[in-house]
Formats: sequence, structure tokens, C-alpha cells
Amino acid sequence: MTEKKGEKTSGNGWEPRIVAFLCNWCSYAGADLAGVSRIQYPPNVRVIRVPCSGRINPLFVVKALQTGADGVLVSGCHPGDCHYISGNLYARRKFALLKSLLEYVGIEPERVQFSWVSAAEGVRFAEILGKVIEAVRAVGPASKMVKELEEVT
Amino acid sequence: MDPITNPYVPYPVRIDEVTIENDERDLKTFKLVFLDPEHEKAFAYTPGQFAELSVLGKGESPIGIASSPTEEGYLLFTVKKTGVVTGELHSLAEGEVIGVRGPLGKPYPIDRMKGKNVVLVGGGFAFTTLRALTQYMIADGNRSEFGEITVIYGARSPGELLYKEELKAWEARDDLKTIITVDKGDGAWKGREGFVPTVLEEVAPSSKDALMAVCGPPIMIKFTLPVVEKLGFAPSDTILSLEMRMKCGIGKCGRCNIGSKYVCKDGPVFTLEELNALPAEF
Amino acid sequence: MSQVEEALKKEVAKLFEEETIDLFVGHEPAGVPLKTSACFLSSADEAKRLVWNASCATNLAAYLPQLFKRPGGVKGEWIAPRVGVVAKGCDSRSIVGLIKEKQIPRDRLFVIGVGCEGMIDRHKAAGALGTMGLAEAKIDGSSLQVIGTDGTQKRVELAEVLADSCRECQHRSAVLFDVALSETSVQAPETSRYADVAEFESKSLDERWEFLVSEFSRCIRCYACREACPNCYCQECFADETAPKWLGVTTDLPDVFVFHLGRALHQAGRCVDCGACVAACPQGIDLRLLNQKINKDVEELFGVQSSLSLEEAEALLSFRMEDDQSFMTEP
Amino acid sequence: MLEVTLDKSKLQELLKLLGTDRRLVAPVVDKLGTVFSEITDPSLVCLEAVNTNLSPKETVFPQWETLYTFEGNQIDKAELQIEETVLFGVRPCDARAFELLDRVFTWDGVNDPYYLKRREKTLVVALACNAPGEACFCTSVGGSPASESGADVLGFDLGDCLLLRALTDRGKTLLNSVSSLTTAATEEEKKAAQNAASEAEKLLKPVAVPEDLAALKESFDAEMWKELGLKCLGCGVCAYACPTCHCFDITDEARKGAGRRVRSWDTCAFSLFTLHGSGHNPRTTQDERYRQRVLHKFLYCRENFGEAFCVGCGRCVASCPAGLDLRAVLERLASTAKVT
Repeated sequence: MTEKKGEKTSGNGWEPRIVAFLCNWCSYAGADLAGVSRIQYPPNVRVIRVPCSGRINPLFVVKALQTGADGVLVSGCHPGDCHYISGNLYARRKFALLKSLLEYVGIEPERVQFSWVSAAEGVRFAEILGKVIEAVRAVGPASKMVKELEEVT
Repeated sequence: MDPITNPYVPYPVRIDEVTIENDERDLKTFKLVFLDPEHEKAFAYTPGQFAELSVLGKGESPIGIASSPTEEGYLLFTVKKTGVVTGELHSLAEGEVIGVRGPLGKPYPIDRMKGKNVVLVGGGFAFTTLRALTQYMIADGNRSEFGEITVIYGARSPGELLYKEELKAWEARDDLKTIITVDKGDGAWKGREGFVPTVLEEVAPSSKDALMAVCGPPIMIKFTLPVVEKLGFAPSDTILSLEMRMKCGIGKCGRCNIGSKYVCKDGPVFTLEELNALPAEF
Repeated sequence: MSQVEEALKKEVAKLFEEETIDLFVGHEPAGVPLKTSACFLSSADEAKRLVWNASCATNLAAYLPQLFKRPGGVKGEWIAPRVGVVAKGCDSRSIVGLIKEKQIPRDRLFVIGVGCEGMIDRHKAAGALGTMGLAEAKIDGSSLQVIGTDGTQKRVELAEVLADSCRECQHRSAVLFDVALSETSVQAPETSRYADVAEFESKSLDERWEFLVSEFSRCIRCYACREACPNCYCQECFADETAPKWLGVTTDLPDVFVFHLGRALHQAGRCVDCGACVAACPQGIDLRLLNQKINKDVEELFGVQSSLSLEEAEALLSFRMEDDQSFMTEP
Repeated sequence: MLEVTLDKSKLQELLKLLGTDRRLVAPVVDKLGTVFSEITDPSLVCLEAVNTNLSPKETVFPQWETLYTFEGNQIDKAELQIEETVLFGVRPCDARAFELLDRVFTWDGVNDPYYLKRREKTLVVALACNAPGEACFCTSVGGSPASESGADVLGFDLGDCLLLRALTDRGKTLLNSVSSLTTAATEEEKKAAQNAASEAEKLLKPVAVPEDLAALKESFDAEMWKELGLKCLGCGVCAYACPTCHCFDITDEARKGAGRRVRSWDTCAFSLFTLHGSGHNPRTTQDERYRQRVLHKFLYCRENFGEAFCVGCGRCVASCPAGLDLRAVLERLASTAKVT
């Protein structure tokens, strides 16, 4: 994510960059399944595998936005299916607050999205990701929280 | 931004050689070569001084210069892996370029040592600038300027001793008394065992016409100083080198002061007499 | 409030005389008008230093955790002191939170509860004088007389210069105490709770962003908000961590945002809206806008207000199977 | 000595003229009083407040600045570019602080190119005080409401007009460049300026500042630091508001090997300020850190620079969220030779 400002905002050529935090036990496998099943999903995503959606510190999402991600997708196991019994249920509370707070401060709600995808739901993963990418594409490149390192003097 | 005129800009140097110093592999010695001979000329130093090693993107870390100016053409720094910058340094290979900013601080009082007996007492990884001082004093042409030289150096275990090959060469010299000790030996260790303060007491170097320099971890310093005093070394003849958190290294950033003295510019080398006049805040 | 002040002094003196406490934490006057400072008393005669008035805005709970830490250099057995503290509604809620988070021991604490009619926002009071400094202030019933450094005199209604937190406060009397000196029946109307947040929510996305940019561009990263906050007791704040490094140390806006968003998120289910962060901010940043938003969401989504009782689980340390998930993306 | 008078009706014109081809920085009204800000509209300049909320040190020593940028192991060769600046409406205490900062940034002949370049490019137009602010004590620390130290021009507010006195050659050049707006000051006006300053001086409450350095040294072990340390929250308000505090940090910001090395304000009040990589910290408690701040200003700086690093602006007193009052601390230190 080091592209300079100019490259990022160039009109038609611009492709949204999505960071996806995926639970190892479900969504990550779901994404994998989508891959091996030859279900097409866009290449705009960088996947970060986490042991559980409960491991996701809301700061991961904030930090991703600050370092230039145009969108963030967080995906975990459906309620009741958590490998650690209830990690996703604790996480859900944090995510609800995070999503609301980011929109409240003025970050487009399209940029940060959450979903439940099981290991068997390759199609669902591809559909959700596609939806996220299109939503982010519609709001354009992120700029509000992005830390630029160009010279400032 | 020119490193010669701007004290915040490091000189670019190439890592010429990396030596793993200890069994734990968290101590490495970096041999650094200046890319620009003008910079090498500008970097005129004396044992006891330090420099900020700079890894762009990670930061800087103040490290004592382990080489002596008598070893021409390169600088040596022995670095312990403790944080972000030193961790990054440890991951670098020969041939890569880093920065060196300095030389910084006051060196050992070499002029005062001339014509006198010199006792150097070092412990663990803090031995680096004492190595520089020893190399300086035994270098061709310099040795005759000093009286008897005694080096007492200890580490936790044989595997933790720095500069192992060099120590052997020192031990073989007859114009240098080298005593190596470890807290606890292993099966193969044939040398001395015992803590540095105890060994110092046993060796009991005379304080007559002599200066003493002590470098080591705080706990070693604590138990060594009473022995130094017992041997009759005056506080003004006892020299220590301090460590302190630093950033700028040039007396501006306000981080390393002990009372009105700044370790970066007034130190890191102090006499015990100077330290005794400062508040106990280090 | 002067009767309460007298009662407080008596109570504290008694606590020392009866050897119930070793240390008392209260408010004493500071060197400038409308400002008080935490004070740490260790004997009955010192009780006369205490004050209780509309400038005791400091949340004293912030000072408590340090008192229960073994001091450096103390070897062997160490017994924590028995600490007394005067607590208005918000202080007492913070105390509840700190007990629940095991930062202070309930059994070494003696809480004197007092009712609170709201604390003066010093900046608002001084603001009545325009850009002049505040040389003197006198509370006179329900009004406040302020005198500027140029001699200008102004009279303002106390209600107009109360801290924003106090205007919306729902819990003015201590929720946890060993002895209560006074209670107060004054309470903000239920309807006005979160009024400031609701108003902000009604703005457009970009208006909200622009407003916060203007607020946060004043931030000088002094961390007064963090240090004044009873909840910010972390040994190492995420803002100071270097591995991972969450944010830079500059006042570059994205860094400032990460700091304040991170801090607000760490307050989720814990903030009692005491206003300490706002009062501490030397730049007048409206930090409540973020904290109260989270408080509002926590209450609406999970039905919890922070730290009202020792028994209730904190919002983010619990869940319900049926928690709202309407925010999640479906194909 | 060049002394001229400017009718206040021409103040806007003066500011406009000063801001031509230069950056003009002056106080404007902000949320909590006034702050120094770059001026594009001179009508916003507000000279009424005694002290700005934060000091003007930001102009010569910004909260953060890029020391240099880099890519890979290459440091950008470009030299620092600083705009010519006029800093207008600085109070004499703050101007005096520049003179103190100069000493640190040139200490022992080691020059700080960043500070010095900004300082060299900044003309300081100070404005004498007619009345003290809420926590002012400049006269107790060697200053005065009309101190001339650190400024190029000193102005006096005489009601309808400003008397402007050139203090340096640069100041003289500056006043000459605006001579179309000014008239030579009359003897009466000069006298009025002197009177205003001495009247203001009378209004300042004296604070006993400890003079005996040996006694200050003894105070290192005083009990009072413990209580002050309990009160001190360990934030950076006092240091960041202070015109003479100058401690800083150096950090790198980079992505994939490209980025910048920045320096930013830092303070001895922060617990991590002196933390060693080894985990050792020479100042583990807040009382040690608060003591460091006070003794650095009133003992160590005196030993090193011959003067206390405090100009009596009172900002630390007015803005301390814990209600700590440096004046009271000084009184306590001064009250007894050996403080317990």
C-alpha cells in the first residue's frame, strides 16, 4: 500500500483495495473453497487470516484505513458456530460499535463491512466480497483517514 | 541534507562483515565501511565515544564504538538485539547500507592515562568501548605511552564472552595482563570462574600511578565500586561509562540528563567523582 | 454546597480519628479561579484543606489506582493503604468500574458519596469574558460572577456554564458509597440524554467529518484526556506501543484520528461521561462527541449503562445470542 | 533608537503590508481564547488577550517537522526551505523565551540547523502588556511586561495608537519598510509607553523564586515531590504550552522503505520518556518526573545557561488539568533553604 496519491486517484484505472480479515475456521476456508471451486471473485482483496473474529482488535480496521485500504471486510463464523464457542459473539458487539462509530465520524459506511461466512459457503463469500468491492468502488478511493508520507515542509 | 553540516543526518556506511558474538546469538558485531572517504575523515573519534546507528524507516540507536581509530578503514559496533532498531540491524546482511551519526560524547581521558598504569574492568556486553580503548593502547606506536595495562573481563558464561579470538591474542601478549572470567563455566572451560568484583579483588591491581575504567551492567558496577575503593583508587581516578536513553545525541532533546549533565554530550564517560556530584537518577 | 463541605470535613476528620482510613483523596483549591486540585490527606487536621463546590470537576477515581500499587523499592510484605475518597455520581461510577476491572480493592476503599448539582466548565465561564483572562470568580446562589484580568465584570447563570456532561447527567448521586453526605434530586430530563450526539448524528457524513477535522486539528497530543481519565490506567497505552506501532507521534490528522478513535473504542461500555477528558483538554476539543456516541450505542444496542453497579457485566465482556446484527452484510 | 507611532486605524494596513511576500503569524480567536495562526485575513488578528492559549514557539520549533525524507537507504539531498515570517503580537515573555531557546539550540557550538533556520527567517514583533494575565509572573523570573529580549520590534498599546520601537537592525529595516503608515514617535508618546509598562509591572504579584542553587540541589530529596507527584497526571500540557520547554523525540515513519524521519515535541512528564531499551527507567515515578521538570528549569538550566528556563507566562498554571501551580511550588522551594 505504498502507491502515491496520484496513482491512487487516477480516474478509470483505479481499483479499490480491500483488506479482508478472515477467521481461519470459516471465512478463510470459504474463500479458499471459492478459489478451488473456480468461483470467480475479484482480485482486489488482500486476505489476513486470523484465528477467530474475536481476535480482531477494532484498531486493525482503523489502522488498515489509515494505511490506505479503501475498504475493509471482516468475516467470521455464523453465530453458534465459533470454534471457540463464543468468540464471534463477543466480536459482534465490538463490530457493531466500530461500524457505527466510523460512520458517525464521517467514514463512508461502505468502507467497513462485516459478514458471517462458513467454510462451506464459497459462493456466499464470493458474493459478499463482490458486493463489498462494488460498494467501495461506488464511494471511490479512501482519503479521509489515510496517512500520506509525502514531504510536508 | 549534508551529514557534514547537519548533525541529524547520518553518514552512509556499508556493512562489511557481521560476526555473531555469543551463543544466544543476540549480540552481533558489525564492521562498517564509509561509502565516502570525506565522511570517514570527518568521523574522527577516540575510544569511549559512541554513535547513533541509523536504519532508515526504523530509527536510531546509540551504540558505543567498539573499534579503535588505530584500526583504520572501518568501524566496529557490537549490538545487542533489544528493540525495533537493533532487531532490524540484526536482520541485515553484509553489503547492506545503514547510517552512522557521530562521533558523539566525550571519550576516555586518554591524555590522563598516558604515562600511567591502566586497569580496565568490564562485564558482559558493556565491554565494547573498553575493547576500543585496549586496542588503542596496544596499537603499534601507542603501547609505550602507557604503563602496565590490566584488563579484567567477565561474562555470564564462556559462550557470552565477546571477541573470543581477540581475547586469546591478548592473553598471549606479554605487554598486557588479560584476565578472563566467567560467572559459571561449562565442561570445556578451562579458565577462571567467578564474578568480576571478586576477581578484581583477587588480582588486586595497584592503584599507585594508575587509572581505573569500569564498564558493565548496573549490578556489576554496584559490587565493583566498593572493591575499586578498597584498592585505593580515588573517585577522580575511577572512570565509568554510562548508558542512558538518547535520541539526538547532541544535547538538545533533553532525554539523557542526570542533573545538569547530559550523558550524550558531557558523557557517556564520567569519573566517579563527577558522578558523585550528580543526583542519583540513572 | 457549603453545608456539604462542612459535613465532609467533619466526616473525614472522624475517619482519621477512628483510624478507618490511612489516606483521604479530596479536592482543594488550586491557584486559579474555578479550579481545584486533587489533594491527598493523611491526618485529621488536614481535613480543613478540603473544599466542596461547583469547581470540583476532577474525577478523583483517576487518582486511585496508583495508591494501591506497591511503591518501587519496597521489599517484603506491603499492605495497601485504606483510602477514603469523596465521590459525586460520576466519580462513584468510575470507582465501580475500577473495582470491577480489579484496579482498586473494594475492601481498602471508603467512599463518601455526595450529590452533585453539576460542575462549572471553567472554559465556558472564562468565555463569558471573551478573550480576557479570568482573574476572579464568585459563585453566588445560582449565578456566577466572573472578573476579567482587565477588570471587566460579568454575571452569568450557573446553568449556562455547567459542563456539557453535567447538563446531560442522569446519575448525580453516588451509586456506591460507605456513607452518603448528601443526595440530589436534580436530574437532567430523560429526553435530553444524548441530545448532543443526536444533534451531531443529524448532520451529513461530510459535515460530521469536517467538524471533527476542525476539532482534531487542534489536538497537540499532550494526552491530558488520557491521563485525566479513570479508565486509562494501562501500563502502556496503544498510542505508545512501538511493536506494533499503531500510530505516529505527530499531529498529522490521520494519527490524531487513530488515537482518538482508539481511545473512544477502548472506552466502550466503560465511559461514565464524567467529562474529565473535556475538562483536561487544553485545546477545548469536544471529546464527548465520540465517547457519548459509544455510550449511546451501548445503551441502545445492549441495554447497558456503564458501571452503575458492581454486579452487572460490562457490555463488551458479555453478549446475547440475539444481539443486533442488522449492520452485517448479506449477499 | 527608531521609535514610530502607528494609528490603530492603520493596523489592518500594516498587517497587510507585513504579510506581503512573507508569512504573517499572529493571534486569532479560537475556541478557548487566542492562538497563533497563519494570517490570510488581517481583520481576524486579535491583540487583546494577554496570553495566547499556546506559546508561539511552534513558529521556530514546530510540534513536529520532517528532518529529512528517504527512500531505501538514500536520504533526500534537498536543503530545508523556510519561508520568511513575521511573528506579530508576541508578548515579551514569549519573545524572551526565543532568546533562551537560542542557547539550547546552539549549545556548546553544536548548532541545530532546523531551529536556527526558522529563527533566522522569523522577525519577532512583540507587544508590551498593559495588564497581567491570570497567572502571569514574568517579573519574578527576570522578565517584565516590556522586556526587549528576543524581539526585533517592541510595540506599546497606547489606546488609539501603537508605539513601535526597533530593537535590532532587522527590526529597524522592518519599520522603515512600513514608514508610509507611521509617524515619528513624540516625546509624549514615548513617555506614555514607559508609563504603561511600569503600571503593568506594578500589577504583577511577585512570586518568590528560589535563588540559592545549593538549596535547590538539596531539594532533590524533599518530601514535597511525593505529594506533587501524586497530583501530577503525567500529561504533556505544561510542557507543550510552555514557551521554553524544548524536549523532543525523533521517530521514523515509513512504508515499504520510503518515508521520513520526524522530530516531535516530547516531555519529561511522560513515563516512557526515559525508558531504556533494557526496561530500566531512571525515572519510574511521577514525582521524579515532575521534579525533573521543575529542577530542569530552575536548577539545571541555571547551571548550564546561567538563567532559569521560565519566562513567567503562567500557561502551565492556567492549563494544568490537575490544578498544579508552579508559582506555589516555587514559593515552597524558596521558603526554606532545606525543604522537607
